[in-house]
Amino acid sequence: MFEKVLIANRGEIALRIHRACREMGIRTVAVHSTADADAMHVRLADEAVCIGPPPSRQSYLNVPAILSAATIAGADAIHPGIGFLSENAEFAAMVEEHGFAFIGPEPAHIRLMGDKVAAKDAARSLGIPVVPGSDGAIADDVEAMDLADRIGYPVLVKAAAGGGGKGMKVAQARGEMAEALALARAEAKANFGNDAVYLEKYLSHPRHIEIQILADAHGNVVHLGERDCSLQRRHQKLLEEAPSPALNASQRRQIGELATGAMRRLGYRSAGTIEFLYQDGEFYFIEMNTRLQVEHPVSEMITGIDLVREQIRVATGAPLDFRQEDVTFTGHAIECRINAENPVTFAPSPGRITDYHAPGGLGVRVDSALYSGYKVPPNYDSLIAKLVVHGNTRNECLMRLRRTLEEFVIGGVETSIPLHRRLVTAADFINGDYDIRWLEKFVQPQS
Amino acid sequence: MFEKVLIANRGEIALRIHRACREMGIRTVAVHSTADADAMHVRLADEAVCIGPPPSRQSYLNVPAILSAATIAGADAIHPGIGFLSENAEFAAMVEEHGFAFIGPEPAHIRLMGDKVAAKDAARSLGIPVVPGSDGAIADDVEAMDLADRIGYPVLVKAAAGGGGKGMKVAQARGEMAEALALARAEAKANFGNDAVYLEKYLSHPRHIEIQILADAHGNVVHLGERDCSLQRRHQKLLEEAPSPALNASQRRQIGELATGAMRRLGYRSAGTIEFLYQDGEFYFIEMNTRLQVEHPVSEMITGIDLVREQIRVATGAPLDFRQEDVTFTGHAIECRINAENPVTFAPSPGRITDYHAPGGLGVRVDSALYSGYKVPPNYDSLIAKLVVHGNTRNECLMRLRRTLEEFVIGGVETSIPLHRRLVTAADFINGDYDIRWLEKFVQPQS
Amino acid sequence: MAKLEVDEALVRKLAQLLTETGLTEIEYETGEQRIRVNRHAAAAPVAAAAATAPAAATPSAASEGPPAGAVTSPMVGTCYLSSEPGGAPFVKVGDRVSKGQTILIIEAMKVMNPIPAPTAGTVREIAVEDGRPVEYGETLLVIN
Amino acid sequence: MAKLEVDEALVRKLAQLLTETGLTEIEYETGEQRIRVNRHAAAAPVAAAAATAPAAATPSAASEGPPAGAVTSPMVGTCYLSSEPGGAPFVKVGDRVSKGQTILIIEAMKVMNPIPAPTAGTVREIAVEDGRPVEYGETLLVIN
Repeated sequence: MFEKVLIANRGEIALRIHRACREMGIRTVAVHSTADADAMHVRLADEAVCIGPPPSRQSYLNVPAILSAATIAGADAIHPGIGFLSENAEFAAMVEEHGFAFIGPEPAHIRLMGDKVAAKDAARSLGIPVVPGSDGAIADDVEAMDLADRIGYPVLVKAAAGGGGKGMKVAQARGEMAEALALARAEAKANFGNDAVYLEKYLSHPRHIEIQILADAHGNVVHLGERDCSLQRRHQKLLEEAPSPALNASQRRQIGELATGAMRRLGYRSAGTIEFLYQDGEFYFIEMNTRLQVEHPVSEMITGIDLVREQIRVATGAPLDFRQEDVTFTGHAIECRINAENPVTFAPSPGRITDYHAPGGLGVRVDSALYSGYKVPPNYDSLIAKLVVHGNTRNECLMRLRRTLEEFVIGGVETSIPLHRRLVTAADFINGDYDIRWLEKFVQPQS
Repeated sequence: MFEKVLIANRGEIALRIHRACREMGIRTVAVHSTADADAMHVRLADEAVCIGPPPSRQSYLNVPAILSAATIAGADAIHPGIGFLSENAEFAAMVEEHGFAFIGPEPAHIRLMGDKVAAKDAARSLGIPVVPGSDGAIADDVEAMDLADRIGYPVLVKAAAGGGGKGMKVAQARGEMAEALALARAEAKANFGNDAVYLEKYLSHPRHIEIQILADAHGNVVHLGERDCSLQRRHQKLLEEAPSPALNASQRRQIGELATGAMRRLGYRSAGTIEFLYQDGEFYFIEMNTRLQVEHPVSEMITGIDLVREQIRVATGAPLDFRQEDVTFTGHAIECRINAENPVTFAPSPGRITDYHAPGGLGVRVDSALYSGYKVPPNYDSLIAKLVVHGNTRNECLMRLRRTLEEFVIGGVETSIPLHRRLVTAADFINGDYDIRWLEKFVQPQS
Repeated sequence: MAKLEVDEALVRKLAQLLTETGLTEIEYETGEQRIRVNRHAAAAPVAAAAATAPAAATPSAASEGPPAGAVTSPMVGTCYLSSEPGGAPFVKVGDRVSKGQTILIIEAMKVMNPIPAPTAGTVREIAVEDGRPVEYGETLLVIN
Repeated sequence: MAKLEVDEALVRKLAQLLTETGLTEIEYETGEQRIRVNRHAAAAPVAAAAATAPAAATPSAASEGPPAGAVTSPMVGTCYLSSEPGGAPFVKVGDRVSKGQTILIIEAMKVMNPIPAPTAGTVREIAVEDGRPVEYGETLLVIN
């Protein structure tokens, strides 16, 4: 077991990792920018090293500073947390070259999944379903229509050089193909100087469903079920739940087995998440995150498995001490991401916390590095707290969530709590009837 | 289901009941003394009624005031909480006479178990083992020695009119009986003017183990396993855990079945706790508490069952919606009672809370009505917070407890947190090797 | 639960009062209704009108003393200003009362409890309405 | 974990310093050791010397500015006062230095980084020891 772990991150996730270490009897080293000298994980850690000024590039992304801190503190291992260097394959490789253990996957797997095209190819070759479409630019309308017939309507015609929604047209049926192709080509030419287009199956109302994977260095792979993260605004998740209101046990087992089989073939190690779009009973690979996720607590709440502890254990080379059949799913869990931002305009709201009171009681977990008097720095992500609630049923969980949102007090900055309070009374949410586009409409100002 | 419940209590347990109500969609009425106008449950309740001045007799024990408050608020039911009127059979009867539901057992069962002699007789007749001994005063030495042979040494000779340890002698073997009887009689005569003595089996190193019962009005009775509450100082529990380090699964099932069988025969309704002394594999009935207990959260943490919710449900007449075979025990839970008192002298320490920061993260539950700026009134019990920690194993639970005790901040008053920090590093406690006398020695000032 | 109705005008009025008086908080509770307006912290939590989360160190109105000359309720119950429905009130604003004279009745647990004037004086204000519930310590009327 | 040893005399000394200076908190950290004494809140939590729980609104020493004329470390690393073990130090207290002159070396990731004097002046204090780790922003020496 490691004696001392350096936590190369900040905020609630640094505190999360510190807690797991303490509970394993491992000493912790906090590294921090000058803006975070008073952060809770810095105060609680066994040792703290200031590694640079507030800008992330000079501190939390400063590889030489972090490795130097690990050297002078005599750490055995480095946990990269979430964001920052957590999906930087070069960092992971350097950590290992300098003789520290990297608490995460092999650098090669980080690199593979970091390249969106290579990742999609890898997924396909590992047997993970991807969104069907043309492998590259299509030659002509005939080829396009033949392909569209095979993958089924509606289809999306997309500029190969595109982005930002330009050069994208939906064809609902064969009769619309000629026009869609012509318009997409024209927009592509006008916007990108290149009229090459490709085809993809169009998903009109997909959910974002992801599978949590945990693997050791000995070929053992388990999944901890899925998380439904469809409630997103500008690709930022706001609330996640497990299990998904859209899946049944057999679908869960099916996609779980598919994911664990693929990871076993890949030889993956550590925690990881395979993200899918899900519609009409079918899963389509989006990407794989080769790290812990912000929403990992909902999986922990329904399985009782401490993901950070397991990451640390497998990084020491220890085998997982449970098998898939030992993983049981109990009840329902929901996480609210509480950001320091205006709940209507989403403008960031850094500043000093004048009051902080987290809800308590049965089935309630709060992961937050806030305390009364703490100053939320303007330099980093606006996530300041995660409220995670468990109940024996989804309804019990929702009622508990509503109760805890009433109790949560964060004064001094604006937060997304009022938005969450509004969200938990929305009929569609209560019914579990939402897709990845639902939240964008919900947060639109009423006219 | 009830529309509105009046909570006839204060502090963390009033908040606990409020939370259960909110999660069931039930409106709450807080009643409070003038000293508690700023209490958290008063602030969170749907309605609040001031029922009297600070002394409990004029407020929380003031039956007419509480019933008047229930009338003017239009409550359907009254939850008595813990302490105060919770084991007052006359109050329970009056609540029902005034047309409110009493969230607790039938008044007759409260009355029965409130009378220590009648309770012991009832236990015996229900098949619950009691401490063996003479049924009343013994006639002479020969009778005493014959009886002692039957129940086995060591035995305790006790003054029938006694109390406070006076007129109590232990005989380790037959040879010590004559002297023990003579001394006990002499002390009894000198102290109480009555030399009648009786015999009881002497337990040299018992543990306090109690069984949590839950019963509905339809004859369904389940148990939620045991709690080990041996860590007591002056009969005040300081830390409780479940399961007990001293029991195995078969002993748990055996005592659980015995307790549920007895309660089924009694026709008991609602939550209740049967307390035992346990030594050398044998259980001996002490008393039954016909109410919720302070330490109920440890049972909730290992079973996932919300005891207050179930109390409310069965009070509406609903049947339990699970059977004994549906109750599963997962992992280990420990509760620390955090009191506003000096951790060495145990002198009460009321006052204003200058800082309050509860620990968070996986497996951590805090039940507390404190907040920064709250003033702990000097009029009531010193219990201000319950830290409840769950882990998959006892060791994981202990490590987590240690971590959370490091994080817990309560400023402005003295608390028992330093004592708990010391306790969780004590080898005997870590090994689960303690009885009901262990803590008294542990808290004795080192000379 | 029933749909929540918010009295916008009342909120605006209290907001203006905050400005005029320089107060940071006003809390007002009558029967089942409670309103609290606060201009202290930017993000003061208000979950629902009736479920106000605890704000640090802001004593509620209940912990402040009653006005001088106030007669406060010695019990929880229902307040009656006359001895029978529709009858003449025991006292009116401006009346002279002598010490010990019954000024109103509080019904608690079906018992009618006459409340005597604690001192002689003139009734300046009657703070309660006939048939309305009163809490312990609530001001009933003001005599001086 | 190793047994925690508390330097009682140090605690007493800092406690006296608090009294003498009127400070409310002193935090002191060297290498793996940290001590913080605080006379702000009656029950300031100290779990272990190295695991001090967060107390409200008490900024740590790290957030205060360095003294005037201080040269602070531009990186994390190990500080060397001479170019080779046992060699003559680059500077001594009392030395005149010119702007740009190497005053010490910080080793980070096996690279020796010479640290130049930011201004000309006299070395008033050398705040670090040879071979000791330094954090970003830590005062190395004082020149004026």
